[in-house]
Amino acid sequence: MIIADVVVTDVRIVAEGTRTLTFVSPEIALSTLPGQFVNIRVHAGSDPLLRRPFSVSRVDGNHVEILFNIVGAGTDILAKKKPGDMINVLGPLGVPYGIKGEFKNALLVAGGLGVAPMAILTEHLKALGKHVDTFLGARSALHLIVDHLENIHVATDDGSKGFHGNAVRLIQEYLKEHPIKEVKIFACGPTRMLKALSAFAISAGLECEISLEGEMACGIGICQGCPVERVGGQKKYALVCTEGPAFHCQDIILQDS
Amino acid sequence: MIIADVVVTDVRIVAEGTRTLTFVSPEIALSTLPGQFVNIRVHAGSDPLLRRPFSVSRVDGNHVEILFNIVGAGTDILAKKKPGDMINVLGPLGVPYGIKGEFKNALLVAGGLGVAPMAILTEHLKALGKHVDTFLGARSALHLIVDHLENIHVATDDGSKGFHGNAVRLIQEYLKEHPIKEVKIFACGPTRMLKALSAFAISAGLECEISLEGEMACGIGICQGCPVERVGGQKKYALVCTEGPAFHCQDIILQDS
Amino acid sequence: MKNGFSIRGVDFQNRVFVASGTFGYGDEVKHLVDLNKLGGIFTKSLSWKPRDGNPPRRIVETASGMLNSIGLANIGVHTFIEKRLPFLRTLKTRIIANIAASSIREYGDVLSLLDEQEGVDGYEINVSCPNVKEGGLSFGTDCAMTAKITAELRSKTSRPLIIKLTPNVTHIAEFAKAVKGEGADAVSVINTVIGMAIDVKSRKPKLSTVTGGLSGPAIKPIALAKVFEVAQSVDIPIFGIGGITRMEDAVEFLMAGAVAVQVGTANFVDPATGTTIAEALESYGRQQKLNDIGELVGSLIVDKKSSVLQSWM
Amino acid sequence: MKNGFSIRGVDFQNRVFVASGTFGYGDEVKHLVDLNKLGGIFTKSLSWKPRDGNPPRRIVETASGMLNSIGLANIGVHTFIEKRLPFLRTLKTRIIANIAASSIREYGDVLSLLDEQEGVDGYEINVSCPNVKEGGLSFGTDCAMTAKITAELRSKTSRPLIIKLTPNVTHIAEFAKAVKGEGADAVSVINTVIGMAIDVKSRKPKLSTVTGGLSGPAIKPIALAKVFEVAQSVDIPIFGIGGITRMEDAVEFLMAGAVAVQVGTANFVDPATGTTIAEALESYGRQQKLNDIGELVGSLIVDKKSSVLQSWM
Ligand SMILES: Cc1cc2nc3c(=O)[nH]c(=O)nc-3n(C[C@H](O)[C@H](O)[C@H](O)COP(=O)(O)OP(=O)(O)OC[C@H]3O[C@@H](n4cnc5c(N)ncnc54)[C@H](O)[C@@H]3O)c2cc1C
Ligand SMILES: Cc1cc2nc3c(=O)[nH]c(=O)nc-3n(C[C@H](O)[C@H](O)[C@H](O)COP(=O)(O)OP(=O)(O)OC[C@H]3O[C@@H](n4cnc5c(N)ncnc54)[C@H](O)[C@@H]3O)c2cc1C
Ligand SMILES: Cc1cc2nc3c(=O)[nH]c(=O)nc-3n(C[C@H](O)[C@H](O)[C@H](O)COP(=O)(O)O)c2cc1C
Ligand SMILES: Cc1cc2nc3c(=O)[nH]c(=O)nc-3n(C[C@H](O)[C@H](O)[C@H](O)COP(=O)(O)O)c2cc1C
Ligand code: FES
Ligand code: FES
Repeated sequence: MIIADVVVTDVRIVAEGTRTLTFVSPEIALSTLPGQFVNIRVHAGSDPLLRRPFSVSRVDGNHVEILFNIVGAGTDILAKKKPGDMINVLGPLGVPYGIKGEFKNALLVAGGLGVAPMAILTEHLKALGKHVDTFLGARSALHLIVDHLENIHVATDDGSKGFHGNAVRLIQEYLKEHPIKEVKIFACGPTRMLKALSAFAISAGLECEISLEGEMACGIGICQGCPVERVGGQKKYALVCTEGPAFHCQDIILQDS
Repeated sequence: MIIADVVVTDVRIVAEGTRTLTFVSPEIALSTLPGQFVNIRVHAGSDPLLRRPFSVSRVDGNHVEILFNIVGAGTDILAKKKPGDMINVLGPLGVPYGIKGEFKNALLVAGGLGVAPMAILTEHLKALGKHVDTFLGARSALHLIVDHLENIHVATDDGSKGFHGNAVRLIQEYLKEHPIKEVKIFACGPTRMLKALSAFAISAGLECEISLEGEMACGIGICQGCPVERVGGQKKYALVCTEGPAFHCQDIILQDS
Repeated sequence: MKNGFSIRGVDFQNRVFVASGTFGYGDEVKHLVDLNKLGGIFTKSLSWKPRDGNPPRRIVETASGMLNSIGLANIGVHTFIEKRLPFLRTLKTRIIANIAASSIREYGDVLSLLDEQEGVDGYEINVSCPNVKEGGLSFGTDCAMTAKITAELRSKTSRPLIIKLTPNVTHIAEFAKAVKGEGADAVSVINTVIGMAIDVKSRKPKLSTVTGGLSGPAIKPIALAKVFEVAQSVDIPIFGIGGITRMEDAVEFLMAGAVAVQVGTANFVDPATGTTIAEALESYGRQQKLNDIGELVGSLIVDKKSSVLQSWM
Repeated sequence: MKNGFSIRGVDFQNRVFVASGTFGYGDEVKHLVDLNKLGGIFTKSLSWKPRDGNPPRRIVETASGMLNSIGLANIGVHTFIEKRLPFLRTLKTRIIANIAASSIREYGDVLSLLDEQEGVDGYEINVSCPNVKEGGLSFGTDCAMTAKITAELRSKTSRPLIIKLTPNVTHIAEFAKAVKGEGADAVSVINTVIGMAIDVKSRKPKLSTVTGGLSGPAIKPIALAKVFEVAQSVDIPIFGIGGITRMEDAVEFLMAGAVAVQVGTANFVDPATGTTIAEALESYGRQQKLNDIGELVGSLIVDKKSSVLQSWM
């Protein structure tokens, strides 16, 4: 984990409303594992005040890439960065997805920008010899991001491409038709999707890790600001930033939001 | 007086640390008189919160130019504007210099960025057939801004160009050697300079208008935030934004700052 | 859809007002703003005699806010009546005269004089003023004194009487309760928060009066909590004030329990903020399919569990 | 140049500390920050038993600030002693244990247990906690109660006892006076300011507890005014806290009368803020040719006239 000013090398639009931002950091590039995130200070000013967390979406040499939509002041400032601008980055942070298990078939499920960690995850899974299938849900064909992914199955809300519906329904349909074994699901996306997927995975007895989002003040465990309710155990809450963002779906209770 | 989003057409460095910013506004270009200012909202965010006041330095067709140094968050944001960016401008504001008097010889005295209103002032004075001499004080030769000015006499703090000293001393020396009549002085610059110049002008019996700076919240007379002490009269204070920024030097009492 | 509301029989055409001291006497900005689109204008505080106000420096920008120490510079109630009221009378919006004073008697005198004038639709009482009799301690931090001013003024007018509360107290709801008890028709929540800034170079306070009043977006969370506190414990109409710059801010205040809002500091950035919000609020109401913007007032959904959660900090 | 100072015989190597609840127990950031460069670490509030804290959502960003409603989630004093104190003991900086409790008795129990441990250099008492006996009303807004806690704890320890005051009261100086009277060695000024934010879409409060504590640059002017108020009327060492992000902010607090400062929210943006400020403050002192950074404390030059200026708002 480092904290450093880094140089932005590229900001580009990759799908309707979605951008990638690439920066140079040998340390972060070298040490990031799939599912980990970086906490970015978008400017030196005091409003917006806090850092913004983003999953590392891909690593290429010394270059680290994140994927984002403009949803507020912080991402708006990020979108305006130009090659050569500096940003301050803290990372890599958080507990990565568990990719070293016994399973053979990795099923990646991403809703919307939940696709962010899937490229780096795919790369690491393949390096371990896992077979990867990817189930992408997007609002429409224009919102799809498919770069560096494997065996892509698409669902769109408006039916403009692939399955007309969401990614959870898509993977359910898929597994009905392809009863594969030694499976592990890796998911990221809106809470509602993760809830539905968790319910399915638990009922189907499938191993499933989900990556959570949640407001964070620090990203490093010093503010206690990012609790998620745990199942059983002594402690009622886990911290998303240091005990997640990747959790086994049966270990936590997702709130309605 | 209008309030409008306008397009920036140019930002450039014109001297050590000093930039001009040019924007397009037919209304402001048409109606601005010398000594008036515009109040600029440098971004849409809430920090920095308030507008920033700048003298109009020149008008060229529909184009309006201001001159500034980076001294804080607001000017830092302005300096980063690119052609095509929008800013929100309120203006023109304030009471202009009185240029229509009987005098024949206009003596312009500017210290540092006090040179800002001198180009537009020169243009208007010349249109009225006045003879213009300009006394510029700057930190060094590198800090001098001389564009669109007439009959320039230079003083620098470090003696790197012209008279070694300040603009007030320079004009005093000049008037000793050139006892011209029907004179009016127009000045802008740091408070300390304006104080010294006012003392000189009053003792020498010369008509003299000075343009003041002072923190402003609104620039349009609704906050009462910008008082300057008046000499005599019923009201103790005048508002710099609506009763100035140009004042006859004998009408106000400058505070030490 | 219904936009307006009324207090003590006086109708207001919508729920977005401009706050005292942040809009002059209205005429300063008449070329920039369609004043008739406002719910009403709260005038700069008026005292019996004109007041010069405090020496410079009066204004300091702070993080997402500003400090002011204007010292209630104002033209005095007589000049107001003679020079400013005639213009204000021509407007199709409500005029609430804000009154400041250094004694209970002065409050009464200013109000009584205004009460003889047409075109003044009500009063807002600025109690964040030093009580000369008590060595300059603020009336507004003394609950009994605030109640006493209210009682005194209530006896002098049948027009709407709004008491503007200061946030610089431990339990603002007690003050609201007290002034309601004395017949106030509404409260304005909040005036500025005491603050201070230092110029490190000169080692001097930035404001000539050392401390001043903090306003702007920085205080919005504080103001909202104060409005909520009052709304939860006292049944009195509340004008919500503090850091409002956008329509969504206004909606937050309404949901927390304000019947209307006042826009303050944002006027310095754009004097049309109030009218912009008024229009946006109307569109929002239509889009939400409301019959009355008033349906938003106090509409905050508070989970029962939250009230038993311990508010450790 | 002298950097340090002492309270009740305990030396602190410099005047820049990290605030309770904003730095964990120190070890979370040991790879990012040279902890030995701090004047000291105020731990997260410790209660007798571990506390889960409040349900999400606990954090809301606001204009130049943030609201929190952590609910004092902490590992409890026993686990602290067992698991965290050993690491903290190895540091060359001072450790002040911050204590939170829901009864006077709990405060005493936690303090007494800590008082048996080596490596705890003093106590900061968080009185912004709900008093269970009084139906959850905060201890810290009740002056007599705050004094009582102080007296009780004073009798139990000879280590430095620092009372952390809440800004959510009318006259904070009265609280400082009261705790000084009961033997407190210092006060910390300020804890967070009560605030609130609403999610307009869902019509719900953003925080699970409805209201929370506002911190960050937005509150700096408020904190500075509170420090100044205490410094003007009570002769007691003050730890200045609130919105400090830069060396200049720290200097403002010292000039206003704080003997030292605590960096809070800024740690979330950069946990090295405290050490950066400590270093910058030392350079500043040298550049100003001070013999002792302490020369800055209370060095504000206040024009005599300002004190008679009326603070109308
Ligand atoms: C572990 C983690 C990984 C993430 N990865 C990505 C990613 O790869 N791509 C991406 O686009 N977004 C990601 N997010 C969400 C992203 O952090 C927010 O979209 C972003 O902070 C919004 O900032 P803003 O200023 O534009 O929006 P605003 O709404 O103005 O932000 C206001 C505040 O709310 C917080 N916030 C707003 N939305 C979210 C959210 N969805 N999750 C957490 N905090 C939020 C912000 O951090 C900020 O503190 C991730 C969040 C977490 C916690
Ligand atoms: C009538 C008038 C005309 C001006 N004309 C020019 C000009 O032509 N060129 C130019 O460079 N500057 C001019 N100034 C000063 C200019 O407004 C400030 O330099 C600018 O506001 C600084 O903003 P900042 O955010 O960069 O600095 P910061 O120091 O961060 O600003 C903080 C606050 O202080 C105020 N402030 C800071 N310095 C000054 C100052 N010198 N005068 C008034 N307010 C100040 C800002 O407006 C802001 O509210 C003028 C000021 C006035 C009142
Ligand atoms: C410069 C300035 C002057 C003010 N003058 C007055 C006043 O004369 N009377 C009054 O009751 N409130 C006055 N206020 C307080 C505002 O009406 C309002 O209550 C406060 O600023 C909070 O709202 P805001 O954050 O929207 O500004 C003034 C505020 C400012 C910033
Ligand atoms: C997330 C968070 C948690 C906090 N937890 C505690 C705490 O446990 N005990 C305490 O006394 N103060 C706590 N505080 C208050 C801070 O110590 C500090 O007094 C306050 O945040 C103001 O300083 P700042 O503006 O620099 O953050 C907490 C503040 C924040 C933001
Ligand atoms: S974000 Fe601060 S503890 Fe997780
Ligand atoms: S700046 Fe507001 S009155 Fe002059």
